[in-house]
This record gives sequence, structure tokens and C-alpha cells, in this order.
Amino acid sequence: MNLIIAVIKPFKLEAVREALTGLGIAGMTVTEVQGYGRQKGQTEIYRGAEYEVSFLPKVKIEIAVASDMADQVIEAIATAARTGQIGDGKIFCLDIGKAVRIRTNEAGADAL
Amino acid sequence: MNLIIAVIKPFKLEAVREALTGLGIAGMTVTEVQGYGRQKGQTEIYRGAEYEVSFLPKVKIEIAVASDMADQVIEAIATAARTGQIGDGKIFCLDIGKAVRIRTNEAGADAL
Amino acid sequence: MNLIIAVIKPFKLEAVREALTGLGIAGMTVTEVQGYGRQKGQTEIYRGAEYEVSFLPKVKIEIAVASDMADQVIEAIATAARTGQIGDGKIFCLDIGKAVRIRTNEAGADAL
Amino acid sequence: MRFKTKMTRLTPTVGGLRTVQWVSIGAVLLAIAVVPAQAASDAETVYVFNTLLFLIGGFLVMWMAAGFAMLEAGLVRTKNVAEICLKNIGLYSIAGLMYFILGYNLMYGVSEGGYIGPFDVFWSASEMLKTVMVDGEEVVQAFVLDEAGNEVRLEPAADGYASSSDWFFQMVFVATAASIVSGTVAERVKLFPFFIFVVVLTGLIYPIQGSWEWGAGWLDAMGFADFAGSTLVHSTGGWAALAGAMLIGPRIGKYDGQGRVRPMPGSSLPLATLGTFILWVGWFGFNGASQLALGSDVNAIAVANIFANTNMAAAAGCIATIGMTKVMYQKVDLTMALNGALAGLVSITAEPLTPSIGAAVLIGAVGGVLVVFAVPLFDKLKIDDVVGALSVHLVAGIWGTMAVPFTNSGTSFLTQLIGVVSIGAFVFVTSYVVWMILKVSLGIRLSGEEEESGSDVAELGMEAYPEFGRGTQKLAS
Amino acid sequence: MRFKTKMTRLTPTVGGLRTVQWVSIGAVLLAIAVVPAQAASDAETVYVFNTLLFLIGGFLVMWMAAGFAMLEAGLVRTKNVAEICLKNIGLYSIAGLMYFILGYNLMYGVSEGGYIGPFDVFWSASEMLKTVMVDGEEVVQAFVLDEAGNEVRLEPAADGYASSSDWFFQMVFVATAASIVSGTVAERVKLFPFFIFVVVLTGLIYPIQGSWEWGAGWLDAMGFADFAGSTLVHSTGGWAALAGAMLIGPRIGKYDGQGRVRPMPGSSLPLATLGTFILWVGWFGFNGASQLALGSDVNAIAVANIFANTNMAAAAGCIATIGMTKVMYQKVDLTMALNGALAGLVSITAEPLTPSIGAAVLIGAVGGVLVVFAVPLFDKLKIDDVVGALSVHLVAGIWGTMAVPFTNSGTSFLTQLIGVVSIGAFVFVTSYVVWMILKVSLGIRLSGEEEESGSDVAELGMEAYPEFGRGTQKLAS
Amino acid sequence: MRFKTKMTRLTPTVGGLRTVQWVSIGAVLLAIAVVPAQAASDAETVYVFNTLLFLIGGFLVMWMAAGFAMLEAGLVRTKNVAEICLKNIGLYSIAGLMYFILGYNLMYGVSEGGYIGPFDVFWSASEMLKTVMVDGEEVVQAFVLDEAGNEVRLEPAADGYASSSDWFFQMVFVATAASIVSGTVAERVKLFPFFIFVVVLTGLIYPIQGSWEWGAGWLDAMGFADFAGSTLVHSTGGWAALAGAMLIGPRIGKYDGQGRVRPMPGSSLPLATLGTFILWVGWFGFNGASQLALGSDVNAIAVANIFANTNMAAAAGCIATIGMTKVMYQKVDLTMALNGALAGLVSITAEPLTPSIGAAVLIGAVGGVLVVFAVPLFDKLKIDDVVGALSVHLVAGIWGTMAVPFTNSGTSFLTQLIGVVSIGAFVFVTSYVVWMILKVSLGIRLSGEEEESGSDVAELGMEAYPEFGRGTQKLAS
Ligand SMILES: Nc1ncnc2c1ncn2[C@@H]1O[C@H](COP(=O)(O)OP(=O)(O)O)[C@@H](O)[C@H]1O
Ligand SMILES: Nc1ncnc2c1ncn2[C@@H]1O[C@H](COP(=O)(O)OP(=O)(O)O)[C@@H](O)[C@H]1O
Ligand SMILES: Nc1ncnc2c1ncn2[C@@H]1O[C@H](COP(=O)(O)OP(=O)(O)O)[C@@H](O)[C@H]1O
Repeated sequence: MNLIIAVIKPFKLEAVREALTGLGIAGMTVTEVQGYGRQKGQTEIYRGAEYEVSFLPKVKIEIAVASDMADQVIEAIATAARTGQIGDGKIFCLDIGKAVRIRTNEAGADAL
Repeated sequence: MNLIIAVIKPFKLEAVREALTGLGIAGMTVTEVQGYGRQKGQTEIYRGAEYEVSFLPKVKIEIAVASDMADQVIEAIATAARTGQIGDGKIFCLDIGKAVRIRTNEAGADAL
Repeated sequence: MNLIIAVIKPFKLEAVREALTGLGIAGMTVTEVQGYGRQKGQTEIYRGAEYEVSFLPKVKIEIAVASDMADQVIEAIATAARTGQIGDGKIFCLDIGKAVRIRTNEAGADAL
Repeated sequence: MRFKTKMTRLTPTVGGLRTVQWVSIGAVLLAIAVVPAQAASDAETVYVFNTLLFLIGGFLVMWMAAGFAMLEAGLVRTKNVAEICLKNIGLYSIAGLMYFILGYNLMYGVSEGGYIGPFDVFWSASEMLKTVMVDGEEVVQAFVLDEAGNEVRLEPAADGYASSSDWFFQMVFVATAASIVSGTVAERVKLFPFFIFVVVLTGLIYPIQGSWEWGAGWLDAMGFADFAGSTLVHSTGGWAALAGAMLIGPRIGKYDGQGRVRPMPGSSLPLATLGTFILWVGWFGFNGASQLALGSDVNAIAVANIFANTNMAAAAGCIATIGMTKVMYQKVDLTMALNGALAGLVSITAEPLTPSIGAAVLIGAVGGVLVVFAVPLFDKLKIDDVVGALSVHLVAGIWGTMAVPFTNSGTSFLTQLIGVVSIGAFVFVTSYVVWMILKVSLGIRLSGEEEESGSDVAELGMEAYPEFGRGTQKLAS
Repeated sequence: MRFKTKMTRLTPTVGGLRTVQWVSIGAVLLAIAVVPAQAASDAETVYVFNTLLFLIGGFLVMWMAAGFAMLEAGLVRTKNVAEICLKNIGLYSIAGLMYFILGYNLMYGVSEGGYIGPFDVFWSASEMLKTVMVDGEEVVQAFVLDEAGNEVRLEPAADGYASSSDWFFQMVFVATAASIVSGTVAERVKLFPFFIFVVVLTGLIYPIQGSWEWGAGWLDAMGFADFAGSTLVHSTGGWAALAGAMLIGPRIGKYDGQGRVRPMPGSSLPLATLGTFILWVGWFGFNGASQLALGSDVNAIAVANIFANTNMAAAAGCIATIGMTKVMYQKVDLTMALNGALAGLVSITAEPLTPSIGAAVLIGAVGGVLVVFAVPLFDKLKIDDVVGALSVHLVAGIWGTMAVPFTNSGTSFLTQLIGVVSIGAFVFVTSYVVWMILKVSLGIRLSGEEEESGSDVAELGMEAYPEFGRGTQKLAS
Repeated sequence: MRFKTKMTRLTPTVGGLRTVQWVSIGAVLLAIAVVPAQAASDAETVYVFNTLLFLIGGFLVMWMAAGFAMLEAGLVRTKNVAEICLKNIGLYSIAGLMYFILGYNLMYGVSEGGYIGPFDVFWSASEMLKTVMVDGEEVVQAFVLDEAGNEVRLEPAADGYASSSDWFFQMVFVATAASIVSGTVAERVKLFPFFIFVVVLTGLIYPIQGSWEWGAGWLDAMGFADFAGSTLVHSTGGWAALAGAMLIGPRIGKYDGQGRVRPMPGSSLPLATLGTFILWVGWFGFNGASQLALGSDVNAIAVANIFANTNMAAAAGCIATIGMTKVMYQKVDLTMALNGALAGLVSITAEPLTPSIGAAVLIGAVGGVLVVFAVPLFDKLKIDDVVGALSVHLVAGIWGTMAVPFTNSGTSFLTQLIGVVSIGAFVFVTSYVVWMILKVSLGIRLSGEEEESGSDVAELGMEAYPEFGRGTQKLAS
């Protein structure tokens, strides 16, 4: 199993969710995060003092998938989240040693 | 060492924390997240237009534990967080390569 | 590649960001979290009833780095985030199987 | 009651201050009557002043509805904020409609010394504005019906104020009583059963007990004094809330197995602070316009004294609470300080005219101190009062009413006690019965699941702050 | 119009209630004239009362600017909250300046029965305060210019009120109309083009149409009745907003490919609730002081009746909407309830004096019901109205104006229709032209990217709630 | 000062506008005296009007306390919001208590032309209400003590207004001065030392300097003019705040090693906007009721002119700031626009009566422009003023006071300067001493750790928005 972590632009969340549902992915967990990267934050002004806002709002999606689905999922996320503009985000894929569904105690791929 | 990631119902946080303290787990990190899964979100209405709220509030707990504790911890979380109702959440277990306690620079299991 | 997860005191975020920029780290993702650990939360009072606030505000930083950079990065974070007081936080290092830059579809170390 | 002058003379009760002799002035009619031989135009001026006092007081008290809404929105948890907003604007609306349909006639139609007024539906103004020809010109004049049922031209001297201004002013008071209830039973009560309770409270319970005193019923005849409603409005709301809280039970998780209190901090303390300030400013109308007359030096002085006393009782209540919580907990509890200011206001409401400023300060300070002890006490009794309305309105309301004889020698502790007890018993029992009927019929409490997901989603299908974090939309931007 | 008494007699229209005969009183001058033989001092008292009514009404209506700001801040998304705050305080300021520079003279300088007033710049008060010697003592007296241009001592009897008080009161009305526009085109309109539109609206469009009725122009001559501005203020704002909304288009993502509506819930429902309460309390000034006179029994009664009717129409609008949404959606929509209360207020604004309370309840309730249907209707037409201002101010404004003849028999449906249509056409067309010119010149809409990141960052370079989560600073400490 | 008529005649100073001749009217007593031969009842009417003006003005200024609370709550960071709310409600309460205990007597008991008043404790109303027998009926009448100490019946003509109404009105002004201080030293000052400073400020410093002008002391004798308190209230608050800010130092991290400013954006701009609107509406009471009399055509005109001027100065300040920030930063700074409106209000406060509207616009606009430059200037001086109170109240207060001679020819720049400097010096030095004593005794600043975790947790043990994210409870459900 893999844990796929994707950091995307917030307004792409819905498109990504739809793409994943299309692949039969039934679940995911979403976190509001702040991203720092090549995309420069805006300059804000507060009471006559300018300052750089270096962090930009992003959304992080975590999806546990069976390993054979991983590439497909990464592909689908990348396609749905892409605007081609700087700041589109990243996808990371990690290994999961064990997964459990709390409700039923099912483990492994059945838990997803 | 393992990183145990659990997504649970928010109101179960306190029960899980107590269960873990019972096991001698001294630390954890909690994030407010939105979950999408089998549990359907509610239909909300806003000014005459209905819409599906597909994401539900969940809490994500991350706990780094020595590998020999992992199963015990997973078990404890699952038990404490279970309501038997749909949407109880998931537990994932990942490998940690290295851990450091910032204050002391202790590494490995001592860092936890 | 590694995913470095650091939980630090919120007001150390800027120092850590600067330290990492100094190492040439171009990106990171930051999440506001609540931490539970040795550092005791404060006692709060609400309408005559005292209660323990066991969770304290922390910031979680996630940085994907090429494996050869990992130790350097961990070192830099630990140094920048250290106050020597209890509650300084932890750093965990995980393996990343695959990384993708959404904008360009670059994979691996190029994606970072 | 509000329509006759209390003919009592006070002896100063607070030593050390430069004291003055006060006399409680409750009414306009006599005050007008005694002004020596005024020309018609002067009576008209007084008439306009009195009307204006009601209108200014009325919009200030109406504004208190916003204060209750903000106070309660700030003190409930996020998941119940939208519903408490709806409850507050809804109950204010219902209170007005019920007072129009039934309440006012029931309250002010009671016979002197009586127990219950007539069930006449639909209040209407007593004046008619008509166009008549005067010296060949069309002129608008006001007419009223005389006792024989004939239309006669309104003589302002004989009347006092525009009837609608009085109605408006009395109406906004009813809503205050209902607002108190919503704060106590918040976060778990079902919306429509709550609204039904408000219908009964504002259409029947409030007007009936109100008629006993302000309607010149039996309590007034007995000499009971409650200038602006420590008992008639605030305790009444409190008793109705208490009955509800007892029947509905505490919120899930509020008291744990070992009887410990688990605090459930409110969503927004600045909103709660704003609500308190709104209530404070509205209270100048609440107490000040309860003088019911403005158009003479005596009444102007009285209203001015009431303003000063009202303010200082609140200030003293606030400071007393700040000091008490600092001493007791080493920290100052903002929510208690807010409740303390309100308790000061409730305390002075039974008699804001006769106390010297120094006495007002003492009365308000005691009110503030009482709150600090009452809040944990109700928790000990496992009566879960979300916003502290019982401590503020019921406890301080009783205190304020019982404190009247300290500064108003025309009153007695016994009569005050009779008033407090009889109104308390009536309101508590009737409210209990109504809540009970609602409980066994429609049910008054949300299901556990609904309560846990929050009344906003359960009852309104919406959230008070629907955006996640800093504004990521659940649906694409 | 506001300066002459309507000499019409009404027949009661709402059966079942104890009805009274009402006559609409629009004015002070005649009312003063008819009081039999008053001494100078009495006229001065009346003068002071009238001035005071304008000042109290004026600050209450000014306060409505805060209400619009909070309502709109609560109903836009977080990323646009700071900018809507700026827009609201800015437009209120601009409205005052433009009304001073051009508007008031244009509106009240029109010739009787005329179509357009003079373009005289800079209004100024008509009274001069001067120090003169009387019996060897310096005394301040008020002077005015007589028709020959000579300074003569002010005779309060002949004047009615301080000219600045009237100016102040009329000025705050202009801002209301402009506030309505900002709510509809929120979240996507560019800041400075919007401000330019406000300049034209408040300096030209509003005063010209206003002169037709309140300036005693042709609509007034025809017998059109709009007591406090259902059409002149609220629909006018609505038409200007409609033109803007049509030209600017809906927000990105509001309507999807299949024409479905994607709700974009506002950032804070307690703020929206607060805004509604502020508007409600301000409305007592809006309608009450539109009586324009206070200093007699007849006027005091009229103002009091207006207060009562205004409140009850709002209450009925609110309850009607609560009931309707519960029936239609099984859940109660708080934002609709707020809009319903406001619709009740707008509905009664065209005629808050002649209805009995029962009639006011019905008029307000219909207004509330209309909102429940109008909101989805505008969505069906893909007119994206962020805060529901079209449903509340335009739709209920038309309803209220058309409902006048039900209770004021001196008016006719036809004349009311002529007024509604002519003002609607004028305001819509001129607004459309102005918006169009702005669109092709400066552009009126933020770029897609700016809209997506939010107008706060795009226009102000700041955020309404700049802290992430519970207060971690983006910059250290 | 406020008790005698300024007998000065003004020459119009703003060309291009239709100017009128104005005379500053500061007082009621003389104004009443000069009305030719009035009947007793008329004097009573005037008495009621004057009292009513104080009461309306008083509750409006009281409401400003809520405005300061919301403005400051919006401009501090989340972790300090609850404490700033507590400070604001606490200081308002303290101000009232101290003014009752000491302040009023100290301020208005000063001998004519004097420097310091008597330290008489406990103010009390001068009228006594008593029941007497008139023609066999009990009647309430008002009595006062004559010079020989005998009780005589109150003659309204000889008095002017109910003493409590004046007391109430003066009292709410004191709180304003104290509110200013809390905004500047926010986020780092310790709670109880701050409260102790407020005690001294409101009980001693404010009343002593106030006595010099409004108490008819030496500055008044010299001809200094400050109608409603640009210097006496606003600059006084500003100087006290400046002394505090200098001694307490900037917040941790506000200025970095290289002297750069690190912005610390406030928690909620809509709350700050609300606060500004509240202050704006309250200011009508602040300036309008400072006319101190209403019951004549002259006074009614004066109050009306003040309302109009007050509004337009604020509008101009706001628009000027919007324009300036757009030009200087390409973006419009909402917090500056809010400060700009307030600066316009402060600027016009020294003389809201004599300017024409055009002049008021200019005075307010200059105030707004000053703020845009003053805010970064204080930052350059490393004086950390969290909410901009120094720029708004001190800088614009000085400007407003110095601008009086432009429109009020009875004043001179030199005298104005003497007033500004002497009050400034007195307040700054005494405040500095008090802050210093507090610093070396109790300490005035939170520890670094407390400041970093926030004053809410440090001082109150609670959080303003205690829920994490969208409302997950820290404790179960
Ligand atoms: N090394 C990294 N580790 C973790 N997250 C990263 C890293 N680099 C970038 N990110 C995340 O990805 C987002 C987008 O990255 P950025 O460099 O701005 O543009 P792009 O996606 O076009 O490369 C950042 O805002 C940040 O949240
Ligand atoms: N594949 C997944 N990857 C990551 N998180 C998931 C996944 N599936 C579910 N979740 C998380 O678990 C929560 C509960 O899942 P759900 O399918 O609703 O019910 P259950 O836990 O009973 O299976 C979801 O709200 C989501 O946060
Ligand atoms: N086992 C753990 N797993 C995950 N996060 C942890 C763990 N232990 C501690 N943390 C995180 O690190 C933070 C600091 O830990 P704490 O024990 O308080 O102090 P220290 O860092 O000095 O050891 C905690 O608030 C929590 O967020």
C-alpha cells in the first residue's frame, strides 16, 4: 500500500476529488496548509509597512491506495490539478506498512 | 520506529489520547482535517440552493512510536475511536528512518 | 528521497524557513497543528471551572529532500528551532518512493 | 406599577455620601395633573416629550435583542452559532407578534387589583388621525373615543402619550424575557419546540404575571415595587429558563461521571463582549424610559438620575467581578466580567431611581459578586446554563428586587418577597408544564447525533463559518 | 412628497382587526399652521422637536451604513471581507460628499412638478447665527435671508427645523441606496470603478429621481406616494445594482455548465445577523423621522404608529421566511430569515403610517414570502446577487410601493405603478449606461486570477483575518 | 469652556462656498437668559430639552466604548483579543467610578481662572425630589439648596438641566481618553498596572487638565477654545499613551535588527470596521451634545450644524486616506481608511460649530492625510502603537485644535498653541511619572514568554476563539 500526499492549489480540490472518484477511490483526507516554494507570495501592506507573505494557501490531500493503483492515482491527480502555472504543487508517494479500518478492524487493502 | 497516522472522529480525540497515555505514549501531534469516504456528508442549503457537503470534519493524529509498540498502539487507537458507525476512520502505519528531539538532539527511540 | 516532518514551536517558523533557504531548500509545506507531549499545557479557567488544555499550538513542516541532503536539513532545522526549553518538538525522516511536480510532471529529485 | 405615582418618601440609606431625599416617580399622569394651570400648548409639549421618551427607550431596548444575539453567539460553540442567531431574531419577531395578538391586552386590560386580564385579540392604537375642515382649510386632528363611545378630539393633557409609543416600549420588553431563555437552553434545544415555548411565554405567561404589577393588578395593590423589571422581566425569563434547563438536561459531556464540570468555551469572546456593550447601552432605554414621562423638570431629573445609576451599577458589577475572579482564580475571567456588568444592570433595574449613585454602586457590586458564586453553583446542581443567564437574570433579578427597600422606604421586604415568590412560582410552574407538554409531545431535545454534529447542521443545514480554515472553499472557488 | 400634507382619508382595509381611521400626515408646515394661535415660544418648541427628530433619525440611518457593512461582510467569502468593509465605509463617505457638492440642491431645488433641479454646487445651511446687542448684552440670534435678500431674524414658526438637520437626514438616505449596490456586485467588482459609479449614483441619479417625488416634482404632483423610500431609495439601489450585476456577470464558478447553482456560503453568519439587527434598529429612524415633524400630538402619534408598524412588518417578514423555508426545504435558512426581516422593512417603507398593525403584519409577511421565491429566481436568471439585495430591496420595494393603496385611499394603483416604472426605467437605464461606460473604459471586473485569490489581496494587499488558524503569525512572534 | 457663551463673531474663511456668519455658542445658561420674558413652563421645556440632549449624547458616547473595544479587538492579534476586550470594559467601568469618586468635583469645582479644583470625594446630584402636599394632593417637586443652604423649590429657568444628565455626559468623555491609551500599549502591557494607570488618569490627570478649560480655569480665561475635546480628550489620551509606549517599548519582533518594521496584522478587519462605525455614530453625541443646550432655535441650529460638520469631516478624512494610500502604495489600506475617518472626527472636534461644511471637509481631509504620514513616522521612531491611536488622537487632535482660528475668529493661534502645549506637557509628564512608578514597582510589561503565548492565556487563562479550526473541541464534544 502507498500513502500518496499531494499538495495542490485550493481551487483544484474539487477537480481532483472528481478525478479520483472516477478511478474508484473512495476516500481521502484533506488538510489546509501553507506552501512555500518557487511561486512567490504576494507583497502585502499593513499600515504603511510592506511585507512579503512567503506562504501561500494550499491544500494537502492524503490518499492511501493499494500499490498497484499508485501510479494511476498520481497521474490522475497531476492531470486534474495542473494549471501549468507556477505553484501547482507536488505529489509524494510513501509506503504504508499497515492499514486498519477503525470501524471493522479490517486490515490491509480491505481497510481502504 | 513507526509513524502511526490515524484519522478519527473529532469527538473521539480525548478518548484516544487517554488510551494512549494509558500505554505510556507521551506525545502526539494532532491536525484538524476534512475527510471524504463512505460516510456521506450532509446536504446543506444556502439561500434556496441545496448542495452536498462531501467533506466531513475529522481529526488526524500522528504518533511516532518504537516499532515494537506499533501494534499495541494501533489496537488501542482502534478500540478507543470505534463507534461502529460508518466514518470511524483509518489508521496507517509508516516507517520512520530517523527521529530527533530538537531540544536535546537525542535521536532514535530516545527522541520520542 | 526523504520526507522530513518537523514539529516546532510556531514562533520558530521564520527562523527555520531562513535556515532552510540558506541550504538552498526551495520549498516546504506548513501545517498548523496541536501538540501533546512532555510540555504541559496551561490550565485555563472558563466560568469558574478550571481545565487543563493538554494540546499546545505547534507548526508542522514537511520538506521533501534528496536523500543526501536529509541529515543536513535535519541538523539545520534542529539548530534553528531549538530554544532548549521543553516543547521544542521533533523531527522525523521518512522515505519517499516517488515525487512528482504537478506543473511539469518532472519526477524524482527534479520535482523538488 | 407604572401608572400611579408612588407617594412614598425615602430616607437616605447610604452613609458617607452627600445624600439627597428621593421620591420614586412612577408616572406621568399625575405629574402632569399637578403642574399648575398649564396652557393647552404646554400639555401638548409634555405629550410629545413622553412619546419621544418611549420611542427612544423603545429603540434602545429593541437594540438589546441584537445584544442577546451577539452575547449568545459568542458563548455557544461554533457548531451552534447560526442557530442561536436564528433563534434570537425569530424570538424577537414572535414576541412582537404575540404581544400584538394577545399579550398587551392581557397585561394592561386587567382590572385594578386583579389576577388576569381579558383575552381580547389584536391590540390597536386608541387615537384616530382624521382630516377635518377648520376655517376652510383641511387640517389633521387626533380623535379618541370617550366613555360613551363617541369620537372626541384628543386633549393631549388628558392622555399623556401616543398609545403606540407605549405599546412599542412594552413590546420590546417581552422579547427581553424570551431572549434570556434561549441562552440557557442553547446548543441542545430543538428549534420549533423552542419557538412554541416562546409563543406561550410571550403571549400568556409574561403578560399575566406582568399584569399583576404593571397592569395595576394585585401585586401593585399590595405595594410591590419593580421599577423596570428585575422580577417582571429578568427573573421571569430566568424562571422560564430554569424550568427548561431542568427538563432538557445538560449538554452531552458537560458533566462527567465523577460530577466534574467540563468547560465548553464559547466560540468568540469579542462577539460576547460586543453583545454586553449593546445590552449596556440598551439598558439606558430599559430603565430610563421606564420613568414613563419626560416632560417636566421632575421627570427629566428622574430620568437623568436613572441613567447615572444604571451606568454605575453596571460599572460596579463589572469591577466587582474582575476583582473577585482575580482573587479566586488568580486570573480574570472575561466572561464573568461581562456577566458581572449585566448582573449590575439587572440588580439596579428594580429600583434605578431612588438610590444615590453610591447606593447604586453597592447594589450593582453585590450583583456582580453573586454571579461569581452562582455560576459554579448551578454547575454543581448540574443545571447546564450555557451563557450564565440564570446567574445574571434570575439571581441578580431577585437580589435587585429584594434590595429595593434599602433605598425606597415606601416598600417593604415582605411585600418584595411576596412578589418575588409569587411571580417565581407562577412562571416556574407554568413554564415547567409547557416544557413538559412539549417534551412528551414533540420532544424538546436534539438527538445525540444532532447535538454532536451541531444544531446548525441539524436544524438549518448550514454553518456559521462555512469556510474551512482561511477560506478554501468546499466547492471550487 | 415630504412637504405637504396628504389630505386624504382612508377607509380601513384589513377586516377583523379593530380598525381606526388614518390619515397620512406628511408634513410639518401645515400641521404647525393649524394649531390654534400659538405663542412664539411654542413655535420654537415645535422647531426644536422637528430638528431633534431629524437628528435622531439621522444618526439611526447613518448607523445603517454599519449594518450594510456587517451584513455584506458576513455574506461574502473570507477573501473578500476586507474589501467589502472598505467599500462600505468609502461609499458612505462619498455619498455624503456628493450630496453636499451636488445632490441636495439637485433634489430639493427642482421646481414644483418639474423633472430636474438646478446644478448648483455646494449646499449650505440657510440660517446664520450672529451675535447682536440686546439691552446692552451680547446675544446670539439666528437670521435668514428674506426673498429680497435681506437678513431678517429667523421666525421659528415660519420655518420648521434647522436646515442642517434636514440636510443631514436626507444625506444619510443617499448612502443607503449606494450600499445596496455594493452587496449585489460584491466579490468581483473593481474598487475604483465601483466608487466612480457611486459618485454618479449619489450625485446625479439618486437626486434626480428623488426630486420627482420628495422634491415636489412631477410624480408628486401626480399623487404618487412613497413615504420613506421603498421606491426612491430601495428600488433605486436595486435597479442600479441590477444593471451592474447584468453587465459584470456572475462570480467564477457560481453557475456550472448545466446551469446549476453552486452556493458560495458567506464567511460569517453572526456578522450577517448583527448587520440585520443594525439595519432593523436604524429603520426606526428611516421611517419614523420621515414623518418630518414631531412637535404636535398628531405628529407624535404618527411617529409612534410608524415605529410600531415598522417593527411588526419586519417581524412578520422574518417569521414568514422562517416558515416558508422550513416548509420548502425542511430546514430553516438563517440567511433567508435575515433577508425576510429586511424585506418586511422595505415593504412597509412606502407607507408605514396608514396601515393598522394587522395590515403592517400582512404587508411585511408578503415581503418575506417574496424573498424566498425571488432569490432562486435571480439565480435561475444567472444574475448573481451575492447578498440578496435585489430580492430584498428591489422586489420588496416594488411590492411595498404597490401596496400603498390598500391602506392609503388617497393613492391609486395606477399612479403607484407609474412611479415604480418611471423611476425604475430611469435608474436602470442611466445606471446601465454608467456601468457600460466604466466597463469599456476602466473595466469593472477583477481579472480571473484576482477574483480567485480574492479582492482583499488584489485591491487592498491585506487579508481580513490575516492569521493562519489559531494565530500562528506568518512572521515570527 | 462649556458654560459661557463665546461672544465672538467669525469671518468666513473658506472662499468659494456660500458662506454664512457663524457664532460659536457654548452654553445654555446665557442662551436661556436672553430669550425675552418666557413663562415658567417654557423654561421647563428648555430644561427638559437640555437634559434630553445630554442623555442622548451620553448614551451615544457611552456606545463609543464598544467602538474602541471592537476597533482594538480587530487590530490586535488573536492571542490578545480577549484581554483587550476585558481592558476596554474594565476601563470604562473604572473611569465612571473614578469620575464619581473624585474626577467630576475636581474638574468642575475649580475656581474661575484656577489651576486645580477641590479634592471633594463623591459627586452627587444637586436636586432633591420630594413629595409635598399641594391643594390636598401629594405632588412630587424638585428642590435645590440656595446659597444659604436652605431648600428652595427648583426654578428650571435658573438651572438649565438635570445635574445628573450633565454628570453622565461628562463621565462618558473620561472613558474615551482612557480607551485611547489601551490601544497603543496593547499586546504587552500587564493588566492590573494598566488599570492602576487608568485610575490615576481618570481620577486625577484628566480632570485637572479638563478643569483648566471646561471647568473655567486659566486656559478658558485666556481664551483657549476646544469645543468637544480634540485636546482635552483626544490629545490627552494620546499623550498618556505616548508616555506609556515610550516606557514599555515595542512588541517583541516589531522592529528587527536593521530597524525594519515587521507588520503584525490585526486579527479581524471586520471587527475593526465595526468599531470605527460605532465610534462614528457615537461622535454625533460627542460633538453634538457638547453644544450643551438644545431648547431654542439657535441651539437647535447649532446642534444640527455640528452633526453635519462632524459627519463630513469624517467622510473627508476617510476619502483622503483612501486616495493617499492608493497613490502611495498602489493599494488601499483599509486600516488606514478607518483611522482616516477617525482622524477626521478628531480634527473637527475642537470646533465643529463654526466651520461651513466645506471648511469641515478640509479640516477632516487634512486630518486623514496626517494619519497616513504619522503612522510610519511613529514606527520610524520605534514607538509601537498597535492601533494607531497616537496618529489618530494625538496628531489629529493637535491639528484640530490649531485649526480652530481658521473658522472661529474669536480665537488665536497663539492661545491655541499655549493650550496644546500646556495640556500636552502636563499630561505627558504626569503620565510618564505614573507609568515610571508602575514600571519600577509592579512592572508594566508581560514577560517575553507571556507576550509570546499571548496576554489572553497569561492574564485571563482563556482564549478569544478557543476552538481549534472549525470547532473541534479540545475536550470531547
Ligand atoms: N521540497 C518540498 N517539500 C514539501 N513541499 C514542497 C516542496 N516544494 C514545494 N512544496 C509545496 O509545493 C507547493 C508548490 O511549489 P512551487 O515551488 O511554488 O511551485 P511548483 O509546484 O510549480 O514547483 C509549495 O507551495 C509547497 O506547498
Ligand atoms: N483511502 C483513504 N486515504 C486516506 N484517508 C481515507 C481514505 N479512506 C478514508 N479515509 C479517511 O477516513 C475517513 C472515514 O472513512 P469512511 O470511508 O467515511 O468510513 P469508514 O472509516 O467507516 O470506512 C474519511 O473521512 C477520510 O478522512
Ligand atoms: N511521539 C510523538 N509523536 C508525534 N509527535 C510528537 C511525539 N512526541 C512529541 N510530539 C510532538 O512534539 C511536540 C513537543 O514534544 P514535547 O514532549 O512537549 O517536548 P520536547 O520536544 O521537548 O520533547 C509535541 O507538542 C508534539 O506535537
